[in-house]
Formats: sequence, structure tokens, C-alpha cells
Amino acid sequence: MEVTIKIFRYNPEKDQRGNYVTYKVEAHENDRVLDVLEYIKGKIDGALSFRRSCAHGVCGSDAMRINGRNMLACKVLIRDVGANITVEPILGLPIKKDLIVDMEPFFDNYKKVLPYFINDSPLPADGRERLQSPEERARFDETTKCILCAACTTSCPSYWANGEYYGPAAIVNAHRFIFDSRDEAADQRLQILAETDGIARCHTAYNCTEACPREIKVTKAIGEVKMAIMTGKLD
Amino acid sequence: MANVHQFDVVVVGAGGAGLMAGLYASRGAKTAVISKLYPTRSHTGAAQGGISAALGNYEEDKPEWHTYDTVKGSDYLGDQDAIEFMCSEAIDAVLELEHMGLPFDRTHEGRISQRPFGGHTNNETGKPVRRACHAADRTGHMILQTLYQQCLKNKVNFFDEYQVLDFILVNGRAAGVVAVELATGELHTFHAKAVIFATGGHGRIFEVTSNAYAYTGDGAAILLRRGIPLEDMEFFQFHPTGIYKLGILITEGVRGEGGILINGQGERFMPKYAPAVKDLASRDVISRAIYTEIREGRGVNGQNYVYLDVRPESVNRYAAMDGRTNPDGSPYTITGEQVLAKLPDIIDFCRVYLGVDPVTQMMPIQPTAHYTMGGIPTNKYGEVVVDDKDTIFPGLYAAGECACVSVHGANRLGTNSLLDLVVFGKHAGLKAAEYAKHTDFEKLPGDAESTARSAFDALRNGSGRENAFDISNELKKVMFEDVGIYRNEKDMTAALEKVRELQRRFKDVGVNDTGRIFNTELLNAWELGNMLEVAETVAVGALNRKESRGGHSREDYPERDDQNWLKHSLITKKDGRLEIGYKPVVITKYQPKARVY
Amino acid sequence: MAKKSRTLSLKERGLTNFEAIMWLFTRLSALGMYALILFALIGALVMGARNNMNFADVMRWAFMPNVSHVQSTDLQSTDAWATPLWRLTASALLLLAAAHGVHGLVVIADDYIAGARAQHCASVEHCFSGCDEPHGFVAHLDFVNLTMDDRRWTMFHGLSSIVYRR
Amino acid sequence: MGLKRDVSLSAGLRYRGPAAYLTYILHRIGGLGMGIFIAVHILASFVGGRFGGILNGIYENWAFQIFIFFCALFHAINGLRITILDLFPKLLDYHVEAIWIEWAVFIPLFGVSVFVIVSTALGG
Ligand SMILES: Cc1cc2nc3c(=O)[nH]c(=O)nc-3n(C[C@H](O)[C@H](O)[C@H](O)COP(=O)(O)OP(=O)(O)OC[C@H]3O[C@@H](n4cnc5c(N)ncnc54)[C@H](O)[C@@H]3O)c2cc1C
Ligand code: HEM
Ligand code: SF4
Ligand code: F3S
Ligand code: FES
Repeated sequence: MEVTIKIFRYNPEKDQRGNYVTYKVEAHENDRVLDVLEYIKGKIDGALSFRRSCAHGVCGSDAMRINGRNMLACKVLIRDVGANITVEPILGLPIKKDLIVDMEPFFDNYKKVLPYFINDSPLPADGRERLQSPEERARFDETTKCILCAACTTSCPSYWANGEYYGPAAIVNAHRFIFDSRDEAADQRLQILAETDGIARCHTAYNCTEACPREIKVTKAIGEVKMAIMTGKLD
Repeated sequence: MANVHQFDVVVVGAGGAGLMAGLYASRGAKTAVISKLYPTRSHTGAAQGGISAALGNYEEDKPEWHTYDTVKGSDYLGDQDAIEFMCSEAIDAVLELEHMGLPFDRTHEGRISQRPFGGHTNNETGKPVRRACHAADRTGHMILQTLYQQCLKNKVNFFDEYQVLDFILVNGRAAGVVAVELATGELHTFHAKAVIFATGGHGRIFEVTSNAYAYTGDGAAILLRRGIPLEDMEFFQFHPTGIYKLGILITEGVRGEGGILINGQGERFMPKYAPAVKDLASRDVISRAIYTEIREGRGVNGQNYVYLDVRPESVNRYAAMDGRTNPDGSPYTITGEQVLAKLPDIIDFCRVYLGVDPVTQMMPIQPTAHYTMGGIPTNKYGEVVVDDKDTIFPGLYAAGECACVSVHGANRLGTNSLLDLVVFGKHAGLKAAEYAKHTDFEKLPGDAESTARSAFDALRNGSGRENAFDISNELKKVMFEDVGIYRNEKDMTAALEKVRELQRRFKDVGVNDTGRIFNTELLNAWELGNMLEVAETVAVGALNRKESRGGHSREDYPERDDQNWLKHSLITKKDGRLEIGYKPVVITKYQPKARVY
Repeated sequence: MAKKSRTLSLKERGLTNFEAIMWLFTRLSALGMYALILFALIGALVMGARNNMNFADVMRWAFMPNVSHVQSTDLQSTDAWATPLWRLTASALLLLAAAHGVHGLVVIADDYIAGARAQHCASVEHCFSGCDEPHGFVAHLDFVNLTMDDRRWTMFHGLSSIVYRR
Repeated sequence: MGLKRDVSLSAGLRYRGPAAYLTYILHRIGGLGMGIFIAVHILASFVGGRFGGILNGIYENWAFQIFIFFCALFHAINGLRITILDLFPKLLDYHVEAIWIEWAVFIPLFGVSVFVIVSTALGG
């Protein structure tokens, strides 16, 4: 079938501002949008730039706005979006070129929530694993899935309004540790998230949950962090 | 030379191996980790099934069994000293990951949960043993995330989105690397005492592959050009279960949980090929079995695929037939919910890409190019060795999929790669830091960047008569069809000819994008150059090896030939031509014998 | 695997931060307003508002149980509405609504108006000082909170100044 | 080099978010509407005179009453949903249903009110 695809283009070395270029290409309905982009890059305009690596939704490289909504280009098929497609960079991060945005502010926010395991207590005497029941493990299973694709944070109206907001991705990654029964720094992370640019900026707009390609219930994770701050209970 | 950075140790690649190396090197030396992708985008994140270690959390298991299974899996081409080393370090390596916070699935006692995987057995009974430690079906993702997190915690220096183009060697020692910063297009020279390559594999030279776009063999190609040999390049693993046409991997864990393979006539065919372990035989065996079924007309609807069936009713039926039991002796059964809980990502892939729900439908699968067994030759400490006498190249290290220790020999067992990353990544990091401590910097040559720059210039100024996309597709097709699962003299000779023709045509590739900022067209073209380089070594190696062993099966030489071929091959590039040499296999405890499952 | 049931103190969990507290306050005040509105509505109906007022006025009373709102309808006597109970209810509702509303406006202002570059324009006092007792009081309360923190203070200045996108 | 981080209000509003995104926007408009207009209303009553009279005139206008009533009713009902879901995050699993319920409550209530306001305006 013929697909009409309108792509946001911006060449920092030539253009003052971005513009849209429309391409018409042949594609199969089971093709990924990423395949179409690859084809355009390979055969029509080699300069078209975007990030990609794994091509099956596990590396988080290719979050972009497809038909007005954040998705991974490698995880959405033509049959899901139809023959008229608009592809734009994700919102709220500086645009470097075409569909490539500057990810540094995103990773900077991520790094603020101490996104690493902290436990300074001595290891079990036998040197084996720290024990954790299957239930305790299940408590934070969902948020371990995050691939840091930024689809959530760049879909959040609060983040658009204010780039200082840590954003849903950072909170999701804090959640992964706050509710890990083996971790010992929940209080530090909660204090950070209780700050002005933390959870108070989330107004339950839900765009993040809808955007997450890993189907993490982002809003729910944020909600659990909020209630941990309000009640002090970590279960 | 405006952009010169100086570090004791430079790690190229930020996947599992690179991060582990970076973590350990930075404890003893000033270290930089350079990666063309953001670290968390590395392909380690795609690994699904698990990481092996004889923890014995469910049932008896021993490192010796693990060692033997790996030796057998390698079809006796693996170096047994290195394998023994890896399998005995495995337990501590996995526990260390747990101590770093990795969220493994748990047993009821709260220990790390394990699942069976192809080729891992109880050596006494010959039955599959639970050795693969897992975090649902995203074990690699969790390893990658955990290691990256630890690197952040320990303030490791990262250069994200810097693509390494060249290796600098001075007086036969490592002196650094040259990289391009994607965001600006500027070249940077990293002056170093020790360089660790951890750039991953090159599965993208095949049409149907589970590998990432980034798997273009950069590390191997860069070093090949600099005169370092590559070992056992003919050995490439085809994973039996990739999603039909797309190649996306369906983990072996599916069969570990009881999934079975069904041909177009609705029969379970693996008992014919591996009577003892059936669907849990080693990968090369199953891939060939599937191919044989397809070639004999028993593919589904006459097409190139068969089914993988993990529907609970099928699993339970066949598990009862096989007499499979739980650790407590009760019959093994599984429910739809358990399938969902244990394999969430697989279910998701099938729904998204196939519109198939594995809980109620069978998945169409086909073998997919998966893992690079060969690579940069190293010893068990990650030190690169350049000849048959294991002579060390001072200051140069390699770890992970780009390296060939060799612990995987002719065929890698599932879950052994993640183990390889962690164990040899760590030792490469330690060795490099130690080496740097006792060494001075080599003086940088004045024109360190010139090779990289001229490679770029050639692409920028190419005539443009040829299109890189077309060349790339032709390469992938010919490699998959003629240097794939089944190989023979005639087809491979033609394929090699084709690869060389493509190399010539590549000289006429021109890049349209003249910009500097994120010039992905230029970088992709450069990567294509690497793929062509690496593909040639694969074809040459495969054509040369006149026997069938592990992942290398020749129709014209169907038997393993220990008499003549129980040796590693080393391919070196001299004056633009590939030369083949050999190196003995280290055999300690296990004498080669017939490999039956 | 001993279950560590921990409860963190206010300070340990960061609930000393103004925004975090206000997040909770916004929710609790929402519930509070519901309670008061329901109370006022029932009160109005019990006092026979059905017979004396039209639907709109009942609503107006429920949302703003303020004597002046009754005055502007054509009731014979407003005495019943002028008891301390209703004055208290009215004040409480006004208090909650104003604190809730003012904070809400500040949140929106913070999102869409850049504080630092905002012109020095009509300040908080100009907006609120003319109001009757409860308003002035609540506005002042929030104002005190505002002045505690530079960022919020400048933000508030921005509130009534030109809209500027970051 | 590169385009600055720049999310205009219109770009944000064009984002195709889920149902909850619409309620988020309306909740803001509602809160903002009430906040500003109640403040002005009080101000107007206080200032009095001709100016105040004009302002109060706007308030008495039926179209304006519909608007402000929309603000108040929607904000109140949606605010209750948010409050409940926020305080019991487990219920967020049912957020889609919650929004359906919300509209089911809001539409009849608002419909009746509009009818009353309009008929009063026409009648009186
Ligand atoms: C789908 C899939 C599933 C798998 N499942 C399992 C499993 O269950 N168990 C198991 O044991 N193994 C599994 N494997 C194999 C295993 O995951 C890989 O072999 C392993 O992750 C490779 O890790 P690495 O660190 O060597 O490379 P990678 O993780 O791929 O990292 C390569 C790094 O090198 C960088 N790089 C590459 N080229 C350059 C350059 N020119 N300049 C700068 N940086 C560069 C990249 O940016 C990246 O950071 C699986 C593999 C795949 C594809
Ligand atoms: C029963 C009555 C009310 C309820 C249940 C209610 C509920 C809420 C809730 C829960 C929020 C938080 C939104 C968020 O942060 O995500 C909120 C915000 C807000 N409220 Fe109310 N509210 C009520 C009355 C009022 C009144 C009377 C006003 C005006 C004076 C008002 C003005 C605001 C404003 C301006 C916001 C900020 C909007 C935003 O952040 O998006 N509210 N309300
Ligand atoms: S939470 Fe989901 S959308 Fe957000 S960064 Fe992680 S994977 Fe991406
Ligand atoms: S979209 Fe934003 S406002 Fe909250 S629920 Fe998600 S973070
Ligand atoms: S390319 Fe990896 S997530 Fe899309």
C-alpha cells in the first residue's frame, strides 16, 4: 500500500526553523514505522536523521511523536497508524536535528533521584544473595521495565510547562528503588521527590501512562510515591 | 588536534561487558567509557532468558557440570581452561550482580530463581537442570540497567554518543582511540595507556537477525585493519526461534518453561533429532532441525517457518508425556497466568508484531542470526593475544561478544554470554587498570586522526554511483542464504565473490549529507564498510573450514573432523588480503567425543 | 526476608516542603469544601430555601453561604442566615476556597509565567488588600507563605504581568 | 545550534493524549476561571459604583453564568475524582472507568442546570 508520511525536518546547519516534508512510499501494513523511515533514509534522503538500535522496542532509542502521540517508531506498525502518518520529534527537549532531540536534560533529571541501589549494611554472612520474597520482588516489578525512552516525560504537560520538573521517568526509576525491600535509601529519594520540582508538579494528566511503550502504569507509580511521601509508609 | 583527552584506561562500548570493565577499571585508574549509543541502549538490554551460574537454588548443581556442558556445547572447540575459569567465577559473578541490586526473580525461600535452558544438564542424569538465573524475560535489560546505575553511583566518566573510528597503536602498544562526537561531528583523540574493546557483535551482516542496528562489528573491523587477527570468525550462532521474517528473538526460556516446536503437519519434531532433551537441545542442533523440516517440506503452509507452542494445554500435555516434574516431585503444569508472568515481553512482542496471542495461539518462528562466537582473540583475563603462542598485545583488551576467549567455541550455550560479559568484562577492567599503573603513556603520533579523517573524506567525496542501502541489503541477503545455517563450497565461493564485489562497489558510495551535526548517513556508511570487512572474514573462514562443528555446518563435510580441524582459525589482514592461520585448542579434562543430546 | 515495616517521619519523607504540603492541602481542602457545601445545601433546604429561592440562588448559597448573597435575592428576612453558625460556615468555606484557589493560581502561574523576568507590577497586596475580612486574611496567609521563598515570591509578581513562555 | 526547548501552549494542546488529558485541561480552565472571576466578582462588589455595576452585570448575564457554572461543576466533580484516585493509588487501575463515571455524573447535572439557567433567562 502507499503510505503518505509527513516528517518534521530541521537541519541545524541550514535552517532557522523546522519544516515538514511529505514523502510517499510503498509499505506493507505489517511494516514498522521505523522500517519506513529507514527506507526513506536509504533510498530518498540520506540526511534524514533519527536514533534507533534494537528495532523491537527494548532499547528506548526511537521515541517520537507519531500522529500527535509519543510512541516508539519500532513498536508501531503501519496497520496501527494508517496510511497517513505524521512524524515529529518528542516535545519539550531541544531539537538537534530532524527527529533527534537533546537527551541530556532528560538524563540529568533521571540522575537526580539517586537511581541506583543503596544498601550499606553488611552482606549476608554466607556471601549469598540478600533474601527477598517473591511478593516483595513483585512489589516493584513494573517499574523495573523502564528503558528510559523519555516517551512519558515528553508527553507530560507539566514537563512541557516546566523543564525543571523531574518528570515521570525519573519518578518511575525512583519508585523502582523506593519499593525494593533490599534498598535502604527510600527516605533520601522521597525527600528529593518532595521538593518543589518533584511530585507536586504531577497533576495526574495521564499522558505518561498512555505514552509508555513498556506499559508501565506510570501514573500509578507516581501515585504510590506521592502517598509514600504523604503517609511515610513504604509497603 | 583540539580535542585530545587523556585517560589511563579507555573502554570502547557501554554494554554489559563495557560497563563491567569501566566499573572495575575506574576503581584503579582514570577511566573513560566511550559508546556510540547511550549506555542503556546497548544490545545487552535485549537479552531475555537469563544468566547461568550453578547456584543450585532449586536442585543440585555444580560448576563442574556447567563446565562440561559448556565444553560439550562448544563442540569441543572452546578453550577448557577459560571455560573452567568462567564457570567457577559464575556463582560469585551472579551474586555480585544481586548485591548491586539486580532484581532477580525469587524462589519461595527468597533466593535467586532459576530456569532450565538448552544444553544445561545434570551430568549424572542427563536431564535439564535449572541454571539460568532470570529477571522475568528481561534479564539482560536488568543487567544493563544495574551496571549503568552502579557506574553512575561510582561516577564513571562517560562519553555518550561518541563513535570510535580507529585504534591508535605506537611501537606495538596501545596508545588510544579516535572517535567522532555525533552531536558535533568533531573528531576526538583519546590518549590512553590501555584500551578495552567491548563493542558487541556483527549480526547485522545477516538478513534475518535478532541483533540491533548497531551490531555492525565496528570493534572487530577496526582492529582487523590495524593488523590484529580475528579468531574463529566462521562460527556464528543461529537461534532457532526468531519471529518469522522479523528475526526478533523469542527466548529459549519459552522452551525452558515447557514450550515445544511443531511442524507444518502438527507434529512435535524435536524427539527425532534429540531424543534425550528434545526441545531443550543446544541451539545449533535445533536450528538445523527446523531447517531440515522446512527443506523436507514440513514447514507451515510450505513456508519457511514452523510453530513454537507455549499454550498451557500443549505444554501440560507434553510435559506429562515427558514425565517432567517440579522440584518437589509433583507433575509439571503451567497456567496461562504463569505464562504471562514469566514471559511478559515475549507475549508483548507477539501481540505487537504478529497480532498473535501466545497463550491461545502458536507463534510462527524461523531461525535467526543471533550471536557472534568468533572475534578478537583474548586470554581469560581479557588480554588480546595475537598469535598461536598467545603473545599478548600490550595495553589492548577485549571483552563481551566482540571478543573470542574462547569460551563458546563452535556454539554458545544460552545464558553463557551474559556470564561471559560479567566475568571477562570485570577481569579486562582489572587487568587494564593494573597495566596502566605500571606503564607510561606512549607518545601520540602527530597524525593520530588522519586515518579516520580520510575514511570519512572518502565517503563524503565518493562518486555516489552506488547506494549504501542497496549494498547493505545485498550483503545481508547473500550472507543469510549462502553463509547461513547450511553451508557448502559452491554457494560460499559465490557468496565470497559477491562480498568482494560489494566491497568494490562500496568505494563508489557517496554521502549526500554534508553536515557535521548528527550526520547519521555518514556514520551508517562507515558502519557498512565494517560489515563488509567482517563479512569477508566470516565467508573466508567458513569456506576454509572443511568440517561441520557446532554452528558451522557444511553440507559437503557433514562430520566433525577432530583429526584436522580441532583448532581455532586466526584471520589476519596483510596488505589488504586475508591470511589464515591456526591456534591449538586448550584441552584439559574433557577429551572430545561425539556430541549427542 | 524479615519484613521491615517502616514508617518515616515527616522530615525523613520530605513532607516539610511547601509544595508537597500544599499538594496534600489541595486534596484535603477539596474534601473539606465538599463537606461544607453539602452542609450548606442541606441547611438551605431545611430552612425552606426551596420555597423562597430559585434553583440558581440555592446553588449560589450552597457554594457561597454568604449573607450578602441572600440579600441580593428577594427574601423578606435574612436573619436566619446571619447566625454565628452560618457566618462560621461561610468563613470556613471562603477560607478553604481562597487558600485552595490562590495556591491553584500560583501553580498555574508557575507553570506558564516566568518569574525572574516578569515586570514589577501590581503586587499581591494590590490584588487582595481591598477585600473584606476573610479574603484579606487568607490572601495574607498565603502571601506570608509566598514571601518565604524567593522563587515563589517573584512568581507571584509575574502573576499579573505579561505572559512569558520559558 | 539546534532548536530551543519550546513547547507552545498550542503545541501542547494539540498533543493527542488520553481522555484524562482532556479532563486535565478542563480542570485547569475551571480552576483558573473560578479563581479569576470570583476574585473579580468580589472586587467588583467592593468597588461598587458604575464600574462595579458593569462587572456585576456581566455576572448576571446568563451566558456567563453557564460558563462559570461549567467551571465550578466540572472542577468540583473532576476534583473529587482526582482526590479519590490520588489518595488511593490502587484505584488508578480503574481510571478509565472513573472518567466514564465522571462524565455520566457531569453531563446530566450540567444539562439540567443549563436548562434552568436558560429558561430563567428567557422567562424572566
Ligand atoms: C535478542 C537477544 C537475546 C539474548 N539473550 C541472551 C540471554 O538470555 N542470555 C545470554 O547469556 N545472552 C543472551 N544474548 C547475548 C548477549 O545479550 C550479548 O551477547 C551481549 O549482551 C553482548 O554484550 P556486549 O557488552 O558485548 O555488547 P553490547 O551490549 O551490545 O554493547 C556494545 C556497546 O558497544 C558500543 N559500540 C559499538 N560500536 C562502537 C563504536 N564504534 N564506537 C563506540 N562504541 C561502540 C555500543 O554503543 C554499545 O554500548 C542475547 C542476545 C540477543 C540479541
Ligand atoms: C468542591 C470544590 C473543589 C474541588 C473538589 C477542587 C479540587 C481540586 C483539586 C483536586 C485540585 C488539584 C489539581 C491538581 O493539582 O492536579 C484543584 C486545583 C485547583 N483548584 Fe480546585 N477544587 C474545588 C474548588 C475550587 C475553587 C472554589 C477554586 C477557585 C477559587 C478552585 C481553584 C483551583 C485552581 C486554580 C486549581 C489549580 C489547577 C491546576 O493545578 O490544574 N478550586 N482543585
Ligand atoms: S516509564 Fe515508560 S515511557 Fe517513561 S521512560 Fe520508562 S519506558 Fe519510557
Ligand atoms: S503526564 Fe505528567 S502530570 Fe503526572 S500523570 Fe503523567 S506525570
Ligand atoms: S529501536 Fe530500540 S526501542 Fe526502538
